[in-house]
Amino acid sequence: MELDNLYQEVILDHYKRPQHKKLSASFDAQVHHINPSCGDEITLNVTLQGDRVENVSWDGVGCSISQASVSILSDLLIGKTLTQAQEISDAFMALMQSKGTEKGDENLLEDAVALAGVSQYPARIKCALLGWMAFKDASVQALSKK
Amino acid sequence: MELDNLYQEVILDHYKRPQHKKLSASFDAQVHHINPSCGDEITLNVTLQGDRVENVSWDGVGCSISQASVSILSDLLIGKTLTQAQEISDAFMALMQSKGTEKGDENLLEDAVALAGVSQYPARIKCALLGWMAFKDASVQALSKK
Amino acid sequence: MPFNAIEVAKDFPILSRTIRDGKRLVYLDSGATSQKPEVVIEAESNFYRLHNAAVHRGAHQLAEEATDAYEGARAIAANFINADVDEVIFTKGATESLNLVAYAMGNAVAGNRFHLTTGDNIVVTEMEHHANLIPWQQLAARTGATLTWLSVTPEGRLDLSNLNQVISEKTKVVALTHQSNVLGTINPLDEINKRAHDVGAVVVLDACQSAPHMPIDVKTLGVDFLTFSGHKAVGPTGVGIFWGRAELLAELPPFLTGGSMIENVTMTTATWAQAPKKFEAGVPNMAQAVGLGAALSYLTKIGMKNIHDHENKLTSILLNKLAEIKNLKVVGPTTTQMRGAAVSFTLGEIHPHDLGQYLDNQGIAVRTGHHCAWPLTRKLGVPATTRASLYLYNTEADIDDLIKGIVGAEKYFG
Amino acid sequence: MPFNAIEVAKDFPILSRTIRDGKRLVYLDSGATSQKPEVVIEAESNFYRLHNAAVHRGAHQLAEEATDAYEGARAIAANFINADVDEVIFTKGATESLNLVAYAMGNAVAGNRFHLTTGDNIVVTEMEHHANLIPWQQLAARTGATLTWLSVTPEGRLDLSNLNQVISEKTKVVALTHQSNVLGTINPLDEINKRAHDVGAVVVLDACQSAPHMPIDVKTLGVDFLTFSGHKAVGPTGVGIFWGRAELLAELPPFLTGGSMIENVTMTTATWAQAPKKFEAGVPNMAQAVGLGAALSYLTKIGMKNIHDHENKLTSILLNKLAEIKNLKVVGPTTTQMRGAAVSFTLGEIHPHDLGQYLDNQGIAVRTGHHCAWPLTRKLGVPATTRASLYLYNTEADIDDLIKGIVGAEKYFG
Ligand SMILES: Cc1ncc(COP(=O)(O)O)c(C=O)c1O
Ligand SMILES: Cc1ncc(COP(=O)(O)O)c(C=O)c1O
Repeated sequence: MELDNLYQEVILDHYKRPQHKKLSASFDAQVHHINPSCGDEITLNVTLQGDRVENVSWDGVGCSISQASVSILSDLLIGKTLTQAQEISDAFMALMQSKGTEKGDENLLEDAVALAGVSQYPARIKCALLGWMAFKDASVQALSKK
Repeated sequence: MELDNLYQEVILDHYKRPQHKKLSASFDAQVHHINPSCGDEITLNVTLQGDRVENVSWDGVGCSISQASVSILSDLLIGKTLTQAQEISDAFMALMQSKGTEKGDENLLEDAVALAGVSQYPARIKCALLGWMAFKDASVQALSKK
Repeated sequence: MPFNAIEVAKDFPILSRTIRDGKRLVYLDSGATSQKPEVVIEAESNFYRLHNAAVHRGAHQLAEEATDAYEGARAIAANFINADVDEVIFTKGATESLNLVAYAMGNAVAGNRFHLTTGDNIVVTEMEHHANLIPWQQLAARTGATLTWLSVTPEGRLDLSNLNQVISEKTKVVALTHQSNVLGTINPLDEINKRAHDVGAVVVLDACQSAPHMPIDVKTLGVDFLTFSGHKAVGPTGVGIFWGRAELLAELPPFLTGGSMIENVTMTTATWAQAPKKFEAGVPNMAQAVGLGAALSYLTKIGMKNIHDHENKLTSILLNKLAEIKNLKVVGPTTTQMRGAAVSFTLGEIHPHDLGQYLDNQGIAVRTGHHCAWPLTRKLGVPATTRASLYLYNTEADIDDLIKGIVGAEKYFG
Repeated sequence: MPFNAIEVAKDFPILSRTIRDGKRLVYLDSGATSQKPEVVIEAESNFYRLHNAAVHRGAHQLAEEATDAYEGARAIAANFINADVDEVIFTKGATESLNLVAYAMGNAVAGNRFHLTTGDNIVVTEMEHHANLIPWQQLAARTGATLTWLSVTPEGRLDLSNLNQVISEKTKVVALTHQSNVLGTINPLDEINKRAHDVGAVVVLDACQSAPHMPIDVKTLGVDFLTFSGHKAVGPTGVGIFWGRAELLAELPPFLTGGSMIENVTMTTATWAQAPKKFEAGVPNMAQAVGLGAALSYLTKIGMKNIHDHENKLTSILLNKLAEIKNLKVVGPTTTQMRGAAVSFTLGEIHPHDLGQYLDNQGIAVRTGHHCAWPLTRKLGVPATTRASLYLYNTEADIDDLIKGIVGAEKYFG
């Protein structure tokens, strides 16, 4: 297996220049998630506008995969409806579990398809999912507050 | 290994006609010992006269080895001084631990040498020692009461 | 492929060794521990030779492979009892599993459904193995709960006539064996489960003597927790299965604490991962879990129903032949109706230890004593018995040899 | 026979396999789990192939042989740490051992020297593995005792300046690691033992990272209880050693209850066998104990001093080479003075997980993360580190490959 499969250019770019990595002052829900096996941590804010994701911002420490993944997620989900966000999340989850057999739908997942290689490294899947789990948790909480 | 080595005629005789197997009405000490691995139990009474073993009597359930061993012990130790009893017990203990390399001193151990074969069956050594451990315990208790 | 015990026996290397100067090994002590087929021995060895690394912890290839092998074994075990994979926990054996659930209940604080206190009640039966009795005695002592039990009839069956008194509104847990390791009795679970659940108690099943010998489906069995040891199921020593309903495992506090079972840790506090990890502290018995996976795959391939039918047939033959020996008394059911292949008996005045020794001298391995169920054997008035227990690799020839041996012993000690 | 790591490595079959499409395996994760020599793998297999039976329970030849093998392994283990044979208990690993002593203390009733209650105190250190921290947190919570700790200096040493305050007249138990699995630091025991014993406390030593790597003599070490895991000492998974002073084991209540650890049992009460049996409930992890015996014999034959010297030499080389990498920071002592062969470090902004992945791609297995010592890594401000840990089969070539890998990773992620 080629390491470049895992560490695609897009990922290293997002890692070095993470998007939306600054917690917004206001939010509908804030969550803190941990990856107990490696100690990575993330705080993530979500603001909704009706059924639309108005803003996602975050802060945290973690490896390139976890940082890039949440950076990509923020770019991708801001502006989407919750239904679209759900669809994208499900597709991403499925991609992660594909053990390298899928490439991901670029129309739907955009930059996130760059993470397809992670599915071949079982120990890293949790890294890639950390932000997505946090978003899921936060959006449910934000919604329940409305 | 020949089974007859273990089950010598003398042992089967003592097993079928156990000596002193009837608890005396009076005693200086009475003990109850158990072999937890097989469930064998023995109650043993000791009466001392000065430093002499005046009487040993017992009751219990157990295999031929444990029953014969305590029967032989009773025959052997009644009338002996505590010092002699100790010497005999030590010799018997050593015989049991000899892994079949010793035959035992017949002058000292008399019928108990018939148990020499037990030392080749590690799981049975505890059977042969049950009565001897009980005697040791009881004689110490009896002595401490004097 | 029709079941053929003679062919099956060839899978087990130890069965071709000899005993006491050249005698054929007749192994009738599978109730204590079973023998292992070559595939199991090799699964464990291969793990060490090829994939050994700490599971769940490393980001390197060996760790990935080790994790795959370990989690693969969990999936096999789940499939074996028809459980969900996250409901299956690897322990070191049934004794640990039963202590796990008893200690974990002891750790439950007020408000938790497993919390026990004075006024609560624990129910066991008189035919329990020490492993499913003493942990509950200890839990009762620690919490102030009472310990009561279902008794055993002279025929070796559970006496259910006072079921509704023994299991009362106060009962929080009912712990019982699926099959007695002494009597062979298989206990009827439906009535007990119903009563237990009616009063809000959970049922803990000791499946040590059943899971290796018959098909088990936790989705239909009706109990809440279940355990068995790998070493009695043609698996390695040092590994067992503990199963619990997902919603109960979520509420049950952990037992052993340490690495890998945590979510977050500070100097003064810790929170827990979800099951199964919550109950698997430390670097696990990885090679043994993998070996157990191979064992359960092996049994599944042969077919648990085939194994059960084979044992039933042999048990029936054995019971019939034993009935012909005048001084011999079987302790436990004398037909194969709701009974397994552990057959205990007494032989006149001949002490089991002596009988066992004689049989051993013929190459026949049986177990003698109280079989770690001392209260039961005392109750039945037989402080020690001789037990022959059968498994998939036993044959009619083994039974013939046993009968010959018993008759020989009668002469020898007669 | 002079020590030769290249020759030693040939005893370990896994070390000749390749990683990630043909790369040589450079195994630097022995701190997590060690690899196994062929003699250990075969000792376990041979037990199953030739002698498998339930120990201490049967009167048949297999049971005798199994018991001999199992008790023989206990004698080897006793010899390995210079203990009396009845002081050595087989557990499933260090995590179980540490839970054993913590739970057993929790079982002690008033009057027993191990009884803990409100007002009593438990002392740990800030560098403990979760396995030697959470069980004590839990014991404190159960008994009302307080939990205090010795802190760690920025250099990665225990801060003993307030030893006499932390260990006070109220302290009943001091639990600490012999060698940190993160920092490599070896802790000075004499001063701690003395203070603990002066106030009447017992000292529990986590020797997971020391016993496999240096000579251990419990007669001179001065601690009261000690444990290590077999799998880190070239032994099988699923087995560990728990040692305690005879007079303390006699007073310590049992932990797991069940078969084989009893003296007498009724439906409501049980009394205990003497140590070691008191602490070994159930059919033991027999094959693993036998495998561990083979492992400790193997290590003894090579010589623990030789192993320690070899690791020291390699560690020194490694520390020197790491010091030359600009962005690299070793977390823990930077000389081999009172330190072992576990070396953790950070590499600039490159996350350990990424570094580990890069190294893995070169065939180099290291560990990354908090190493189950989260409070320590948080305290040191490095939530995750990369750890290379060495053992008897590692060579200078392994270190060269590691250094090359680190430099390569810097370029890759730079
Ligand atoms: C210092 C230390 N203590 C305790 C443990 C726990 O050992 P195990 O997981 O084998 O039970 C480990 C290893 O994981 C360790 O390194
Ligand atoms: C019915 C029953 N329960 C529990 C046990 C305990 O199993 P283990 O000793 O493997 O922990 C056994 C076997 O010894 C058993 O037969």
